[in-house]
Amino acid sequence: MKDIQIMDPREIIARRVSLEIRPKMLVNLGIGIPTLVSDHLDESMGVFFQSENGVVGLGHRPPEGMTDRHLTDAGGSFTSAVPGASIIDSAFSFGLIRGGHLDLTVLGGLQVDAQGHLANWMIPGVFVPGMGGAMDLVTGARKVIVAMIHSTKGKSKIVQECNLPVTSQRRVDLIVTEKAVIQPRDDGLHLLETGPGISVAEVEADTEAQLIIEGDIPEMDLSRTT
Amino acid sequence: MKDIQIMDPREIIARRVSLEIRPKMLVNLGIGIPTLVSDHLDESMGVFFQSENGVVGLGHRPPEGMTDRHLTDAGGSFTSAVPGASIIDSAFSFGLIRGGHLDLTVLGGLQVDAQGHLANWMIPGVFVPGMGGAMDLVTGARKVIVAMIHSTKGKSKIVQECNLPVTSQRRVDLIVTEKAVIQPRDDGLHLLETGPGISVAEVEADTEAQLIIEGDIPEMDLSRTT
Amino acid sequence: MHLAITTEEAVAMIPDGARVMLSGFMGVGTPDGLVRALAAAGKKDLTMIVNDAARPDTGVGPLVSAGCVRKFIGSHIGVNPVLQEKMHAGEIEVELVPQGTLVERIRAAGMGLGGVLTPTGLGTLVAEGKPTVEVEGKTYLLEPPLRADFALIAARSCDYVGNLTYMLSATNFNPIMALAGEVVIAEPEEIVPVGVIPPDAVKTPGVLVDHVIKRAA
Amino acid sequence: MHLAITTEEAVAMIPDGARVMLSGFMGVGTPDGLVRALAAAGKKDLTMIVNDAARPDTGVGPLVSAGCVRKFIGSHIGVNPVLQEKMHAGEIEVELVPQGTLVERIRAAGMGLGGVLTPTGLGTLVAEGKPTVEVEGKTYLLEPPLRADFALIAARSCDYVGNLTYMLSATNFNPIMALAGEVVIAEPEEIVPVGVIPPDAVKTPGVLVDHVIKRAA
Repeated sequence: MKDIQIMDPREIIARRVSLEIRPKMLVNLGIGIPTLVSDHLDESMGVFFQSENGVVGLGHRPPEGMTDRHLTDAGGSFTSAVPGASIIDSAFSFGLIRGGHLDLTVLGGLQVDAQGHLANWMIPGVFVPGMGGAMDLVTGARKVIVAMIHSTKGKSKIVQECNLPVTSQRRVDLIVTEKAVIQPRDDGLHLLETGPGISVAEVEADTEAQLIIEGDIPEMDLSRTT
Repeated sequence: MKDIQIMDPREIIARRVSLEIRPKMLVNLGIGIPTLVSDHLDESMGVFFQSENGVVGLGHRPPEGMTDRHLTDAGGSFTSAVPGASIIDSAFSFGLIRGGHLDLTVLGGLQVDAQGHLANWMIPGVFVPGMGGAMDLVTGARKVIVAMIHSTKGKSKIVQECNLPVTSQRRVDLIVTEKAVIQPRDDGLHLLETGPGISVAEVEADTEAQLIIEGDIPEMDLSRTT
Repeated sequence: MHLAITTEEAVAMIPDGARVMLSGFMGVGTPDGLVRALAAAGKKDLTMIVNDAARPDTGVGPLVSAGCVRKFIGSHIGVNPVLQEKMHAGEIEVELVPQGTLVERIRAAGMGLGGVLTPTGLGTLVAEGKPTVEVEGKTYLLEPPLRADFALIAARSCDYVGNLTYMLSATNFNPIMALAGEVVIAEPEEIVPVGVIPPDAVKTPGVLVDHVIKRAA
Repeated sequence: MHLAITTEEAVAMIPDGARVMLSGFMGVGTPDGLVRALAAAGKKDLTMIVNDAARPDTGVGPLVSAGCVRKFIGSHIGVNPVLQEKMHAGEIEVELVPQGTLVERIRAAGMGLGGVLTPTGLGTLVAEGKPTVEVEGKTYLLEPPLRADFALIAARSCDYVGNLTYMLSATNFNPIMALAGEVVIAEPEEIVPVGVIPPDAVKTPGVLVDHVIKRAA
């Protein structure tokens, strides 16, 4: 586990997301910030990481000279396998995802809206990477956490309604940014926590979507361990 | 391969069916007479036998003392694996069958009718073994041969219309009995060959369904090898 | 990591009336220890989802003979006269499903698919009362997913993560049923240390397995 | 038994305009020798069915860069700027399919199923113009099977029966695509004598494989 002195927004997000992970969970981490989450977990928790390309039990990137081109993660980077790892084909891998066997997925986002809909696979006319496994992950995982920087170019990514194509009609379970922890519910987006040193007013000012604020809102407790 | 001196009706049928098998085919043999077919094939043909329970490359039953309870055929009997055999699970096994990868299936029958429909899985109120893999085999195999004794208790099993529940709406490709080789086509049942020492008139007399007889009908040539 | 449990502890989890998938093909690849213990415990009203009824003393047979089964869902019952008798006497309800449809319905449940579109069974008794779907000009039978409260799995080797391997034709329904039980209980022939089964040899990842039966000492 | 053929003989079988499945995930588990030879042969108007566009020099990349591809069917094209450019220029048609739907559509084709009933894509652009089917009160998207004239497979080991094994994450789409090509061509890292691969280690039975590429001497 990393030291708790965290200032980088990406590390704040990764650390806060890591507190959502319970022992023995099967977890899929998306590319970018989500990848950082595993650094904050104790290996004794027995969490298994799955990647879309069929590794159940991803380990850390091996040292230079100990990589093998047959063992890669969903980004195509060299990885390793933990003791007890297994390999499955792509149909099986997405069966795990779609069939409710994946306890948690952590994904990046372009937008999340007041209904909890995530958009993270294309900006029409500008950037069309494709959905890869994201649509299956958001539709099928037992729990979906969006881990993203709160704003991009000064514009809130938490919006009243997505104007980008959504990834799924399923409502995500939690949004974690460096400024806030937000939970989409039937009646809208509930602010659960603020980021380190951030006030509720600042979160509201920096968020396009209407937030529901009930009672005292605590600051993220990043000193906690799971 | 067995000697060509064949008198037993079951051996006549098995030998005649074996002539339909081409090198390298993937073949599924049903229980009973179909099982005898493999005895008439030369191993150099490279034919692979598949069983519903997931063996691709069934061999002969091993000698006493060399059996293993983890290697059985679709009847639950001990078997062996030829060099190059492989094991697949039940979903994969029926994927091979339904997906058109199985070149030939040879099955027993209770009735076949003028439309080429096979009934082989139940006699309502009398005998209900269940369809097992038969419905998938008849529906999915590239070629379906029914191998059966011509009549049972003096009653023809080749009928104008099945009064037993059919196994599939798919027309079978060939019917082989000890008395005849019959091919179902759009216009009905064509008599292609007669059994050893059987006349066309005898076949007609012993067959309930109308047979189409064009030109001279040869006798089965069981001295042939494939 | 899983702490291995005893057969008795596993049997205690399974209530009367449970829906249970049992692997095996003519009794080969069936977790016989669990079957015997369930029969001895006198469970009642079980719905058994299993390829075939095997023989009275193999596969699901002992449960049928002991009167534990209310409903049988499978593809073949031809060599179990006890089941045939109980079926005719109205003691056991039998639902016959083509074998390829049975295994694919189980897979659909485990893999989050809405059902199976198959040509098998069209134009037969099996199709009666079932919806059909046309795709690209061809007609298919729509068969729904098949789930269970418990899946009882026979494995060759197992580690304490729950990773399973199978051996030869004892594989059959095991890897598919391991996808579709709400609770998956594996009865292995041996338990080996974690890291001993190569990742490419694992047929069922341990994340699918809830409990592992330890062998009698 | 299969007589192994050369990469050049395999490439000669594949005509311009063919529909080709190519395995691999970000270029890992892709038969690179076949890709390079197809690009060098200047094939035209190929429809490539492949998980992702990889990078310009990996996976399907060399075929895209060499102008061999008319249509790309896959789930991800984000790190291949050459494909993005050709797509925007109208040179390559791109059909994006969610990864889980893509692999299951290929499996359906290979396993004789009429299509895939999946919740994935409902309520998104992917669902536009597609039929939905309701099963037990839930709605699913109906996605048709996906076939190809050729499936190009990268294997770890192969024997002369055509049995294939794969290694670690180079497995990915290989075993599924091997089901769904009209002609299946495997490029193994090594060819071993028949009988050397244990039956339980085979991931693709040789009966599915039409041709095996021999290694350069």
